[in-house]
Amino acid sequence: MKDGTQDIAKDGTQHVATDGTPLLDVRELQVELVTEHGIVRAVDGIDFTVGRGETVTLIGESGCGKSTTAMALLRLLPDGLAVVSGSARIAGRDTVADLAAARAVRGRTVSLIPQDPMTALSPVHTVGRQLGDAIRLRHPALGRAEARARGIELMRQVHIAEPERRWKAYPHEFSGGMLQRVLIAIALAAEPELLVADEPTSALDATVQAGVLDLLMELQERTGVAILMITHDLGVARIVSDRIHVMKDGRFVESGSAPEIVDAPAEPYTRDLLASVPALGPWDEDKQPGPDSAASTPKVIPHG
Amino acid sequence: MPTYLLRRLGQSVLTVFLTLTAVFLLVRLAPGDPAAAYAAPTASAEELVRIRGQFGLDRPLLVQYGIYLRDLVSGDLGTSYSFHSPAFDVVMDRLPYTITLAVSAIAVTVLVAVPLGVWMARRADTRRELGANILTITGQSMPDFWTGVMLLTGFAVVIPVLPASGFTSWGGLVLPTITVAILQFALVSRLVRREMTTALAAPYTTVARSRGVAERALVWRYALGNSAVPLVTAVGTRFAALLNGVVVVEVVFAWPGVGSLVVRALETRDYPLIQATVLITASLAILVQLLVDLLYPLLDPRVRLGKAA
Amino acid sequence: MAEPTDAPLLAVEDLVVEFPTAKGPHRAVDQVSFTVPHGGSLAVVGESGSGKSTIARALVRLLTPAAGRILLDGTDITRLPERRLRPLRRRVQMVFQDPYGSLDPHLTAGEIVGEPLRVAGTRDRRERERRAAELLDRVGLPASAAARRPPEFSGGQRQRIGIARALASRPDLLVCDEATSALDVSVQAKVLELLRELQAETGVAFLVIAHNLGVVRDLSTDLLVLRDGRVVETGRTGDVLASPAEPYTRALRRAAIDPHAVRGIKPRAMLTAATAALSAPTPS
Amino acid sequence: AGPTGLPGPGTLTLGLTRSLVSLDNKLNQFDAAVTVQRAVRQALTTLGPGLKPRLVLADRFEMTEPTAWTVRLRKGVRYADGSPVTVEDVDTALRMYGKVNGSFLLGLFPELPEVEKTADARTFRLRTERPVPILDRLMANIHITPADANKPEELQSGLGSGPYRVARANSGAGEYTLARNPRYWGPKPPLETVRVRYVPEESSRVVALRSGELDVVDTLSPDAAEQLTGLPGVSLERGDGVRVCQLFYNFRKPKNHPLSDPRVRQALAYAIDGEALLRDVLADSASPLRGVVPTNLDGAVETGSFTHDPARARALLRRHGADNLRLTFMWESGEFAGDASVMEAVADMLGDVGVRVTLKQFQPGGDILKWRQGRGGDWDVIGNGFPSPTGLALTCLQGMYAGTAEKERTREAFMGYVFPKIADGIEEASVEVDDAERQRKLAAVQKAIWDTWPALWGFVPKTLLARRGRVRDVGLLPTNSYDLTAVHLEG
Amino acid sequence: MTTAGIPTARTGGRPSAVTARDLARATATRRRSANRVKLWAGSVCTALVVLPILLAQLLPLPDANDQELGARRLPPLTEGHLFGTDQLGRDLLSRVLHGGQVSLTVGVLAVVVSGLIGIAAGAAAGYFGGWMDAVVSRVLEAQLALPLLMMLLLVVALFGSSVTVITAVIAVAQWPEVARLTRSLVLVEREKPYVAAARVLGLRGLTILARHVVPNVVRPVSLVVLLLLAQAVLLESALSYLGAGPERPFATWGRIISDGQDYLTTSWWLITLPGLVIALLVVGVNLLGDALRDGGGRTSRTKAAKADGGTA
Ligand SMILES: Nc1ncnc2c1ncn2[C@@H]1O[C@H](COP(=O)(O)OP(=O)(O)OP(=O)(O)O)[C@@H](O)[C@H]1O
Ligand SMILES: Nc1ncnc2c1ncn2[C@@H]1O[C@H](COP(=O)(O)OP(=O)(O)OP(=O)(O)O)[C@@H](O)[C@H]1O
Ligand SMILES: [Mg+2]
Ligand SMILES: [Mg+2]
Repeated sequence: MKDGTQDIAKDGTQHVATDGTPLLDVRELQVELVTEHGIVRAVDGIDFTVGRGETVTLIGESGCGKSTTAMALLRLLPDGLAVVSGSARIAGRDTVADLAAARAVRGRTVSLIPQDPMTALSPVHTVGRQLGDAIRLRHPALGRAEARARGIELMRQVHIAEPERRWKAYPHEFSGGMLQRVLIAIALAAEPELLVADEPTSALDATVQAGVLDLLMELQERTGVAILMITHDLGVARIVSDRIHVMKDGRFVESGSAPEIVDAPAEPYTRDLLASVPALGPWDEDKQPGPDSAASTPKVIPHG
Repeated sequence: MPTYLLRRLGQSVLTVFLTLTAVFLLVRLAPGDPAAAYAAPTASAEELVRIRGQFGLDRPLLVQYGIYLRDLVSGDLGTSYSFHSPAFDVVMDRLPYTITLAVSAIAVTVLVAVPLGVWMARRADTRRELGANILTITGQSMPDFWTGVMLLTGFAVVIPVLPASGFTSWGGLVLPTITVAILQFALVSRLVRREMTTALAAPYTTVARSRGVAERALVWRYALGNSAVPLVTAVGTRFAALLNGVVVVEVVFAWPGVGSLVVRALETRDYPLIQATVLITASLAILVQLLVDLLYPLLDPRVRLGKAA
Repeated sequence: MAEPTDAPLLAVEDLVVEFPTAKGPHRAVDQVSFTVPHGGSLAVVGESGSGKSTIARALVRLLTPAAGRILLDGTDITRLPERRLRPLRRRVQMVFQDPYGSLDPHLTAGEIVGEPLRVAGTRDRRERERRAAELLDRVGLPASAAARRPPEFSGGQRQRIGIARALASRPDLLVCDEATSALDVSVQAKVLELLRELQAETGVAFLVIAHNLGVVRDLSTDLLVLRDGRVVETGRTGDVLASPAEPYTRALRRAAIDPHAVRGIKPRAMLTAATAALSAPTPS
Repeated sequence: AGPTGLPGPGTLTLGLTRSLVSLDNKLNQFDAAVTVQRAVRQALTTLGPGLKPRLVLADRFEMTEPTAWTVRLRKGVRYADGSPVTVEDVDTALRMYGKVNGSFLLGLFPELPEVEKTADARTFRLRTERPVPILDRLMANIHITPADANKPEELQSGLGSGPYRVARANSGAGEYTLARNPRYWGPKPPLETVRVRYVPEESSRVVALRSGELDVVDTLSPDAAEQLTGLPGVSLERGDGVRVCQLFYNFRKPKNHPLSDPRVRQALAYAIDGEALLRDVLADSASPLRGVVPTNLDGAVETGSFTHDPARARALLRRHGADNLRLTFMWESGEFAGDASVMEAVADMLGDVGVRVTLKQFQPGGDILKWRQGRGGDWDVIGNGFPSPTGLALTCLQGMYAGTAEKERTREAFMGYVFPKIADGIEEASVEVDDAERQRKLAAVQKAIWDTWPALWGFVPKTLLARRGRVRDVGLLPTNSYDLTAVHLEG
Repeated sequence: MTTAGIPTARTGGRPSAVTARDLARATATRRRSANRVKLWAGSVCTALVVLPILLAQLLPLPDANDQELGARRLPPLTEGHLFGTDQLGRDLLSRVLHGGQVSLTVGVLAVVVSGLIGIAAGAAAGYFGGWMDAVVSRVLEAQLALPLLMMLLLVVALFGSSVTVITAVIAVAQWPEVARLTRSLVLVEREKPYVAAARVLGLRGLTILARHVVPNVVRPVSLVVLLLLAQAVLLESALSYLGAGPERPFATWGRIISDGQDYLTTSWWLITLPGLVIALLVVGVNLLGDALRDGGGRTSRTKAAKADGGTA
């Protein structure tokens, strides 16, 4: 789809696409939640941008406001709960100020990959139906059969084996990893320019996590989609991001390129976070020249 | 699945059988004498004895029960004392009315209470929702007799647009239907509200919204689809209960349903008629519940038959 | 308390657990054998669905195995009826994965921790309260915690209550079924620290279940790798992690992303390798 | 029927209070049903205005001997299917009625007559063992049906010789549609169709009448009558009925019980404010009882009346050592209109003279018969209604006061009322062939009964019927029925 | 959760963008105020009915059974009769209040009994499953399949219509509602890890049920039980209507209503006013129940809802 974005520099500092405006431009975003126990400021004035083809990660411990940020961008926080101020321009339209803009970008310019794949799909509708809905929203002219063909193609793209059979399956018949892939397929159905991935792997076990992340990166390579990644796992952040913003209590405490943040954290909070990751210690493959051998193994293998 | 069905059917048949046995015993243990209810108050003791003999009530209880079962197996539900015709026929004369009223009342309930519940879920905690809530509760808590007669007076006398009683035309169905439905509105709309509130707050709704699904589809497809099981359970239970008839409403609207029939049969101690009515309506009600059970897997693919959720 | 004999604290022999499904019985645990010595610690790792929790549940007899034996200090508890099992239950305790669901929300922390004491026959309420306070203190909760109820605690704190409850029975073996996987990294680190201290102090044996290799590293001396209900590899934890012998174990090891080990910008190859190895067909 | 269920111009719609199970009367004791039953099935005679017998299928019905009546069938009478009404049919009908167990009608007959054929095919004699001077009235209750279709049970088929035939019937629901019988032997009835509906709830019947959906509703309660009075388009008909409602004493009390003393029974009666009950509780829908049976019955006489004098009641009770009485009153729901209110009001009145009353209400189908017979439990006063569908004082007296020691052995004497002299008196009157003599004997025995103070209080409910204005000539009889062939519709 | 509940007055000093209007429209505010309204309205409605009933003897009212045939069926607000008089000239308000004592007693007792039976049967069925569940479920099914009123009439016919029997009969009519709900809640509850934890500790089944499971379901169940109170009163009126009410001249609400039915079109107050009193009580109790439920325990409610569907 977006060919022009393929030329993104691998240099993490460059975050502006060739046309000069970032895809996502967040300024002074502040989210206040009106709860029963008073007003909670979940996001406290953050600024960041995501350029085309870039991966930007928000990292921080549970409850620091990562998901709230993502939801606020898409105006998905219930009106009765959140008061959002500041601005968030997606492809030039401010979704904070303009509900219509938010509606227009949802499912078209931006897609969300939700935090918990197990609860993100309606349990009483088939996967095919939910994927088909997403496709037909993007391409209203498509008939049922065409949408199905396209959906099956998408499922194949996210490495779901036997997509024809699975089209009629219900979410509970899938494993967590597969569901996450379905959700990615649904997100891709929108042919988005920006993917908001809210902890796409924390509900999954480590082995499945690798597959999902791999898939996301593969997609980015192929389509040049920009990704706003949200995670509390430094390992994940390190491996997929161009830039990382470390979040604490609704504010950024540290921002920088992925290697900077992980290899040389400046803030004690970041260092704490890093220290909490249980060390695995060295192993025999560390001594080897690198994972080149692994990279040569066939990439597309049915998983799940 | 077939084994499950067979087992459920077997259990249901057993339930009907035990139910019937209980009724058989209870009506005979309760004070009152079918012969006395049948005969004129001036009837002589001798005559009463003859009548009891004619009804077969002079035999030991166990023998009566045996005969009853034997006849039952051969499809004979006995002859009604007061109608002097096969009890089965008497019930069948009335059953269509009961089913008509039950179906239409449930249909109206669903058509009104579901949208109302959805509306309440979306307007949760507003003053208007509170108003609707109070209104439905009040409707439910006024005696049904009162509701019926008020509707009658309103729509058959003050603004005479509907017939007052009986089922002489389809218009005659309107008022009894509304009266029965009013009793269910509060319950069903509150259930829908509760379910919809949960479903609308569920992650899959938010996620669906995030991919641009229209609000209307969110509500009617996603949220309602996920509320189907409890809704169908509640509606199915109500429907099953309505198949026993709604005595007061039947009386008020001169609706010849089985509810007033069974009460009348009790007043005349018409044992065969009581037993036939119970057998037929209980079988129907149990069948409805079985169907509802069988429906679950279609409404929610996670439910597997024979497994408690 | 049974005195150490030559027999291990726990011996599992050819354990088989099956679940009935629509398509016939599903064998979730298949011929698994292992032992845990007194004061020892064994970790069971494997990907999701490999049968780890099933083993744990069989050990505490929340499930009855289809075949095989579970010997606790030489006593076969595999098929003991609940009545005979009850006196032995206190010796094997469990810390559950879900810190939110595993505590009865309507009891106070003090009552929860005191419950095993009641089971053990401590009739005196004051005595129970005193012991509960001790235990809560031991797991690092303030004295005021005893009167509060679970919903008022954070996940990490709740997991501590769960640990205190398990300890109250003075168990010989503590089964930790993913006791920290619901917690975020910083909290997880603290709970792991607590478990380590407890073992050092009380000498309780551990059976640690995890899918995160990092978690087991400090907590166990021995490691057992499970795949599709079968044991793939066993050995000393350090050895297995440092040089896994089996391809599957290698793949697991590779899938664990260690931020310290990542080099370069977006090294996708690291992920690809892990994915590929794990998806290889199961030897069956 | 239109959308609002309004009947068409040629259709009369009746709303009955009770479900009509069949159009036969072998067991049915429900008076208003007679209207419909007789439109389909006819008897030899019927009771006309003034409760006088009138000829129907017979054109001659005469007592030719003390124990035999000569009857001749009207020429050309036939059933709806065209077949003629024969003597054989009458004979079979009598035998079939005789075989019914527990029939109320049978109880009215001292004995069933035998049919004795004569040379003339249309003429026969009804012969009895002992004189039955009222046979012409009694025979009004025997419906004649083709012999081979007759059975000793209520007939479900609707074949009869009446002006109407059954076009549609749902006996389970109590709904019938009657159409004109094209072969009717008599003059063509004015109504095209008669629809019979079962509307059990009074408020609904009233609403349906007001909305024009029902044309006639019978057996109204006082309150409903009050409501309908003065409404445009609705007219009320009322008249004295043939039913007597009494608060009857229990005559099975031990000798030393205060209620065994007629003076105590009389004293209690002074406590009852009958006027207030009639005016306020029964809303003028009943007349005071001035005898031991309704005084409009043939042969009934006024024997006295109930007076209200609480002070006297109190004094008398004290004098006869019956102060601080505790009485149990029982009745069956629906025994008479306003039953519960009457009983509650009476209890209150007795309370005012120091008598404490416990009320015991029975449900239909319940055990009241057992209690009445003294097998259920102890009671003192029963609220009871007793009808006289023959319009004769005699049958009423026989039913209530003719208890004998022999009958009482099986507890069949009415409330244990056994006074041999009275029973003999009634018996004598019943076989008295001479009219004047019979009336004299009846009067004497009624006086004697009154002096035993059998009831605490009594009244005669009026027959009450409401009709739409377009319905004309509903000649409501004291028996609470009317002749459908006389009714016609206007406009 | 470490930062849960960041207070408004957090340091950093960025101005809050929450306007008064936002605050007023916020779900939390609305829920709180709706709850307050429900609590108030509920208490007022309930008190309006319950207090006068409790104080009936102390209020300056004519005796409930004092007849005055001359002053029958007076409309409300005449001759010092606030609610008017009934068909025998008795003061309707006094009858409603005194009758309320019996009706409320019957209602409360019936509801307590049905609650106890329902919770015990439902909990046992849900927790132990197997034949216990089969039996309870079939009984529930059977009771739904039987004509309720006929069965009640039969039982009353069998045992007489004393207040005790009426109470028992209503309890029997109502326990299925409680049992069904309890069962479905327990089915969810017993799968929760804390139940497994209790088993691992060595508690016996009954202890777990009584100490852990039942206390956790009793709250949502008790709310339903609360709502049944109103139904019990109406059921008593249905029984009275069919003539199986408590013995006369006891003035229960059911009796008043059923006696008033004959006069509905001429003397509307005889049945409308007692009906409204019942409605007021029902609305009050419902609102109170809503307010109490919304005050907490929301999670158990949503889960219960799901379980309800899957199993009932
Ligand atoms: N519906 C809500 N009501 C009240 N507070 C909320 C609500 N949703 C979020 N919060 C609060 O907002 C803050 C940020 O929550 P958020 O979900 O964005 O955290 P997060 O960083 O995504 O955490 P996690 O890693 O657990 O997903 C938290 O303090 C949380 O308690
Ligand atoms: N109650 C059950 N009924 C049927 N199958 C079950 C049941 N519980 C577990 N299984 C199956 O048994 C296998 C092992 O499950 P188990 O929960 O032990 O895995 P696990 O290793 O603990 O996974 P996780 O890391 O996800 O907790 C899985 O395939 C699972 O689907
Ligand atoms: Mg989050
Ligand atoms: Mg597990």
